[in-house]
Amino acid sequence: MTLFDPAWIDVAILAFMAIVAFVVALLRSVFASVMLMGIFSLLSATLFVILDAVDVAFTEASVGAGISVVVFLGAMSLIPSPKAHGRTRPLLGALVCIACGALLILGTLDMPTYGDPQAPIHLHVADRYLSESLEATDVPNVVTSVLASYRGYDTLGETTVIFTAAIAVLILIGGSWRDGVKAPARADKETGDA
Amino acid sequence: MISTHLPILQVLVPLLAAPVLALLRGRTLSYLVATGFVVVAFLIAIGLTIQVVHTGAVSYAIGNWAPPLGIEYRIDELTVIMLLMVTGIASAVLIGGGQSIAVEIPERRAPLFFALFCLNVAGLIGMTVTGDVFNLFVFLEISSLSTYALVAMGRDRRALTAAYQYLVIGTVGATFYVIGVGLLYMMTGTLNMADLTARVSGVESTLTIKTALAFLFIGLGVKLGMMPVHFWLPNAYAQAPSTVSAFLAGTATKVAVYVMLRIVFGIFGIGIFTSSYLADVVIALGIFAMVAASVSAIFQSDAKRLLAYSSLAQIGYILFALGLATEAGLTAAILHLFNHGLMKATLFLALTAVALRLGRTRLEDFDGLAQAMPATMLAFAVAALSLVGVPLTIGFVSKWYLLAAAFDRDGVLVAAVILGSSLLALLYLWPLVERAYFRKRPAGAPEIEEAPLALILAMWALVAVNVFLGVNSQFTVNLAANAARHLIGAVP
Amino acid sequence: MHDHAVLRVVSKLLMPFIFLFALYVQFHGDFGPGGGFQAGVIFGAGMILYALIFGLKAARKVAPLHYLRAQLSLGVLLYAGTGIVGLVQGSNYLDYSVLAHDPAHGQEYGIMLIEMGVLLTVSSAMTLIFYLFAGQDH
Amino acid sequence: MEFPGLYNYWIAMVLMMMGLYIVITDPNMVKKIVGLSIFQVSVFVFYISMAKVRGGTAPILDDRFTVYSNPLPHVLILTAIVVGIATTALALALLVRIQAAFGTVDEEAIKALERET
Amino acid sequence: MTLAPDQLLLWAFLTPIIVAVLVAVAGPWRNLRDAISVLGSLATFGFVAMLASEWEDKLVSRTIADFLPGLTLRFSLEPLGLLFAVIASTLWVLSTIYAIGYMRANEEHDQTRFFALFALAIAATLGIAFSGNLLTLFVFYETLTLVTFPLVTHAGTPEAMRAGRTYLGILLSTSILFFFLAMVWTYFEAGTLDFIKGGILNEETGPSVTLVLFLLYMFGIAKTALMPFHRWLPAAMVAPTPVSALLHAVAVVKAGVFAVVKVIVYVLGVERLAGVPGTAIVPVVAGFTIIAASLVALKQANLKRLLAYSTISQLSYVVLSATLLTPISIMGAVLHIAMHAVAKITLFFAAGAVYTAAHKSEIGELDGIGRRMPWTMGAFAVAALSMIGLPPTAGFVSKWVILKGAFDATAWCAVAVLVLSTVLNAAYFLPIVHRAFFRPLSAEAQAHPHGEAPFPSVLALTLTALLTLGLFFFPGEAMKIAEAVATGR
Repeated sequence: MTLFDPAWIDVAILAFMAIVAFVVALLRSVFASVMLMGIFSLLSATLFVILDAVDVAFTEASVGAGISVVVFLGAMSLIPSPKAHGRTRPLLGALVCIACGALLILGTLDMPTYGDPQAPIHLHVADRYLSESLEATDVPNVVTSVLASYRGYDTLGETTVIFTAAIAVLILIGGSWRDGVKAPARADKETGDA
Repeated sequence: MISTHLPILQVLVPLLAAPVLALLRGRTLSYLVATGFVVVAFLIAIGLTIQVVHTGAVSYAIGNWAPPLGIEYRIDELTVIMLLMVTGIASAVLIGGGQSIAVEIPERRAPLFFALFCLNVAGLIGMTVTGDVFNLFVFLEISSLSTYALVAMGRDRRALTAAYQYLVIGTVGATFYVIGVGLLYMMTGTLNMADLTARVSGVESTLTIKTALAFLFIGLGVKLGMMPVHFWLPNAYAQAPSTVSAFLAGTATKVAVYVMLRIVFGIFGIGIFTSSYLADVVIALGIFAMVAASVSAIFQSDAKRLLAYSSLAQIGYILFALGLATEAGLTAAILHLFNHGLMKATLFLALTAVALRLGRTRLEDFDGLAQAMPATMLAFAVAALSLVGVPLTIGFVSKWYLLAAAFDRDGVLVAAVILGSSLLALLYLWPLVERAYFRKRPAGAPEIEEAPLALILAMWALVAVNVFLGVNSQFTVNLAANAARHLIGAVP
Repeated sequence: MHDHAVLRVVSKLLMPFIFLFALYVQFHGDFGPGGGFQAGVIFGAGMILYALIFGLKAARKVAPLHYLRAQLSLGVLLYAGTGIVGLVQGSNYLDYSVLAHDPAHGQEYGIMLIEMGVLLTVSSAMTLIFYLFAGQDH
Repeated sequence: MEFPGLYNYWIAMVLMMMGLYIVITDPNMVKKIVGLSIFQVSVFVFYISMAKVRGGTAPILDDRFTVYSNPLPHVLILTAIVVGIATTALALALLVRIQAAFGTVDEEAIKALERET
Repeated sequence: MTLAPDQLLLWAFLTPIIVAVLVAVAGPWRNLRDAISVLGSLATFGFVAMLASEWEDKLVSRTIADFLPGLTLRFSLEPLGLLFAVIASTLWVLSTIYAIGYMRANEEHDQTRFFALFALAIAATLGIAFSGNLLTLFVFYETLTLVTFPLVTHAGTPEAMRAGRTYLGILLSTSILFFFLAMVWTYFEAGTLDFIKGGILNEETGPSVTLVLFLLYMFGIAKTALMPFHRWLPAAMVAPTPVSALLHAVAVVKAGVFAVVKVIVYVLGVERLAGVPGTAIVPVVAGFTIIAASLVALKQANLKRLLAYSTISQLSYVVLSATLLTPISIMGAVLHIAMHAVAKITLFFAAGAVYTAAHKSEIGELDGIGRRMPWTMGAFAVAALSMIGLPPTAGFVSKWVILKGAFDATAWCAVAVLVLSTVLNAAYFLPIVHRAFFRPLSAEAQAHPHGEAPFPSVLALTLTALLTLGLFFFPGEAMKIAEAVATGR
């Protein structure tokens, strides 16, 4: 391992991401958290480029750092920032997270190492995509051919997910939902239970 | 010719209903369209059942890409049980719930509501038929997202927080599932279930594969309402619109259990399940749930919440049977999966009728209801007795197999716990029946009439199936036993 | 923001390029990074930018809500419909090989069509979601 | 174990848990969604790290290269990103409604309000 | 009409169900409705009688449904079941007649519901009697509990509801917790639940498991009202008297002891049980129940409650005798099921008749009532003699055999219990008879003149009293059946 091992870049970016995540956890300001979340996404997009996932990087940059932040800001313009408040169940949360993280790290010690070309993941299906897809689909971008053809059904599902989300947002805050706000308030008293 | 494409049509029909519905205006039209699509889906499920019973498991390669390259649909006995249940209950809920939806959902949102409902159905079916672990995640999200929105449609403002709570924990659960899939993929290089089955056995001894199992288990545990990660469930069931509660209670958690069966037994196999102590954990969680949730149910003041806790307890039974990891246990788990879905859907449909007429479902609202709504309350009473495990209903069949499975492995004590918990079921359900039948309507209570005919028909259709399969359980028991045998035999 | 002349002019100039870029991403997806989803997001971002600069009202004139809603559905229908063509042609669902004489060409057509469907749904969904959040009166 | 061994994975796992920690403990419901996003993005990082092959390039076939990274996780994560933004949008829409109904998005305050009714 | 025996079985079972449906339909026309009840009960009696006359040694059976794979809902006829069916169907005819008089005279509400459920209860009872395996028995046992619950709570008062909850709570919880558990366990051990002479357990089942199963059955079948699970029986006395009469002298309680004998003879096996140490616990508990219930009965001021405790005590005779595990004692148990039924129903009929005619339910109010209601109190006296076990009544016959069985088993404690309880029985029954016939009417009673109860009621109770006497003089058929059960033909 040399100082100039390209792997350092990954680790550096990941370290940056960790710092950002840590700051987000500490921050009280929701607005700043959202901005940092955008930066987090952007950092991850950079990392994805380094890790050869250009399509994912492109998408993460436009969605995570772009649309997502815009939607957050749009929502936050309707939701006033509340005052500072202590954490709920900080100990329990920490315990759960540490246990989960420990399980995850200790449980994966015998995983194939990073970048190992002989890992099973690269040998079975993926290998066939790389060798067969050009002939079968005439599309040199394997990600596209897998996305749209081999696993095109997943992508139909993905489109349906977006469709679902749009419909859901529409039904929740579309049209004249405010007219309905008063009615539930009355229903409240009738059906209230502890 | 069309019969070879039934597997994909099973998902496509409700899935395509959604964009069509989103283009429509008006309540009546969208109601009819949605109901039509869902009923067609039910008919397809029946066709598939006939196909599977006659010719055995069916495989369908989407895009004509041979698995594991492409995504495969795989339908066997276990799958058709779930398909029948999901589409059947969806049909019953839509057919019966028209009037209730009309009251609870504003006219302008009706088409979108039905679109979400169909998406939910499509998502659950997609989870059921798929033979690909990642495709499963996609459909899980379709059903989850639509569920969150549907729950939020409840009339009380607490429906919103219930939906939010469900969204957060549901997303965490789904992400855990994705982590598990990642680890699994890392070790095997494939996402196809059948292929995974073959390849997991090669890396069975690695820690990573066990960690993968743990994460898949927790992720699905959240979705199926496993105690102690259950807390979204009572709120969601209690606050959602009545028809949505009826549908969810009958299907959503059941499909999650089904997926767990598929993954734990279909992919990992009993060896890993039992050697990693997970089996014991599952048994313990199951027993904990059947006792703790039943006790909680006794103290509820709202019937919907009460039934929600009862669901948690019943899921405890299923988990327990699943944890036994024997053929008898799996048979019992699968049977109860189906049977409980049927019973709970009936009970919630009855509550839909009550909510429609009274606007609420508190326990005291049941006083004297049997006089005003005799057909509804009789259906409720039969389903309640079934849940307790009274003979000649499917509840008894379930209980019989559960006990037999318990005897097979753990002996008398556990069997006694199961029976004790079914007594608790009596304790929390009986007050409702007693109030309905043996109390008078409070003075000054508004005059109410019987539930609409469609709703009664839907309820009684489920009750009829309940009693028929309770007296003559060959069909379901054989399907379940075959399915269990296949699951057990999946990995030698 | 719509009283800043500079912003208005610059964004008006930028707008065609954004949509052009979206189309490039859409059709270049076969050869490089990109595809229907990314293009849809860029399309949506373009609309959002337009709405931010010229106001929601103006944006809604360009792309009314009910139009977006229709487009949202049409995208899914186009995607699923492409799959059904394969079914009707006697193959399995989502098999594009039957779309042309040469299976590989069929695949290409199929991929193009479904990416179009993705574009329609994603762009309208993004715009729609932004509209709804931005369009709430406080 | 040769560097970088499993470091990438480990850091990604730590990132996941930081996201999860925010989800569990932050009382602000908007912030929880931020945490959820961080959690999910970290999982994406984990997946994409799995896909990397040492010395490989992006999986766009070209005569100049012979070693490519694994395209399949990329495809999966593209889907997952979409699911993520869909969830976020839905959650925020819910929060807008919650704000309107309760006048706050603070978990504790809402619990208190719910107990009152 | 020539029906094959298995068809007769089915028809005997189906007739009450049809009656229930018809009664529900004919509800508004009460004469028609009551006529249907009577005719239906006669038809059922006819079918059972035909069965009895045609029945030979060969087993008649009929599968109704494939309930669970390997386990069917099946009817089959054997001597004990036949005896029980004969008792139930005979007494159903009489109690229907009686109930018509009672319900009309007391202007009870919801009579249609009452008669429909009454018929269903008989259907369930016949289901128990005919059951060909333990599962079928269990199914109808539970059905009987559920069907009779609305009858018990017929009054609908808070008090009745409380009593109903006790009734349902004890019966359901014991049957689910113990009976069901024992049944599944048995199935697990034996692989079958069919009733087979000598039992179905195989050699692999050890004595300790057998003992646990035995205890689970004995306490799980709480319809025997063995202490400490007896409280449902006095609680159920809030029901209208015809219900108490039929259900708590015949159907429900007899279903309990019937099931106990069935289990001992056909599931666990008498001989196997005799070889298991520790089974003596049950006769001890039964003996305790006999004495304790009799002592409680002594203190009762309410006539129906007294009868309830008397029933508890008498049921334990059957359990005691059956669990002594000798052929003669089994025979005694079987006989006592029949003999106690006719006498006890007479007593309940009489109590109800007194309530209908004089509106009296407390023992202290019965002074001189025998002179105003000679038929009723005469029948009462006959039945009381039977309870004590004195000739010339049916009770003497069964008690004699039970005593013989106890001697046979050299169970001296049991003999002592029997003797002591006879004394106690006399101590609480004879004063009532004495009071009714030999004390003068109270001043308050003289101010309210009344005669006998309505004719149907008096007719019914006279007939049952005659039956009580008749079974003393002609016990042959009953003896034959009991012997068949005990000796295993």
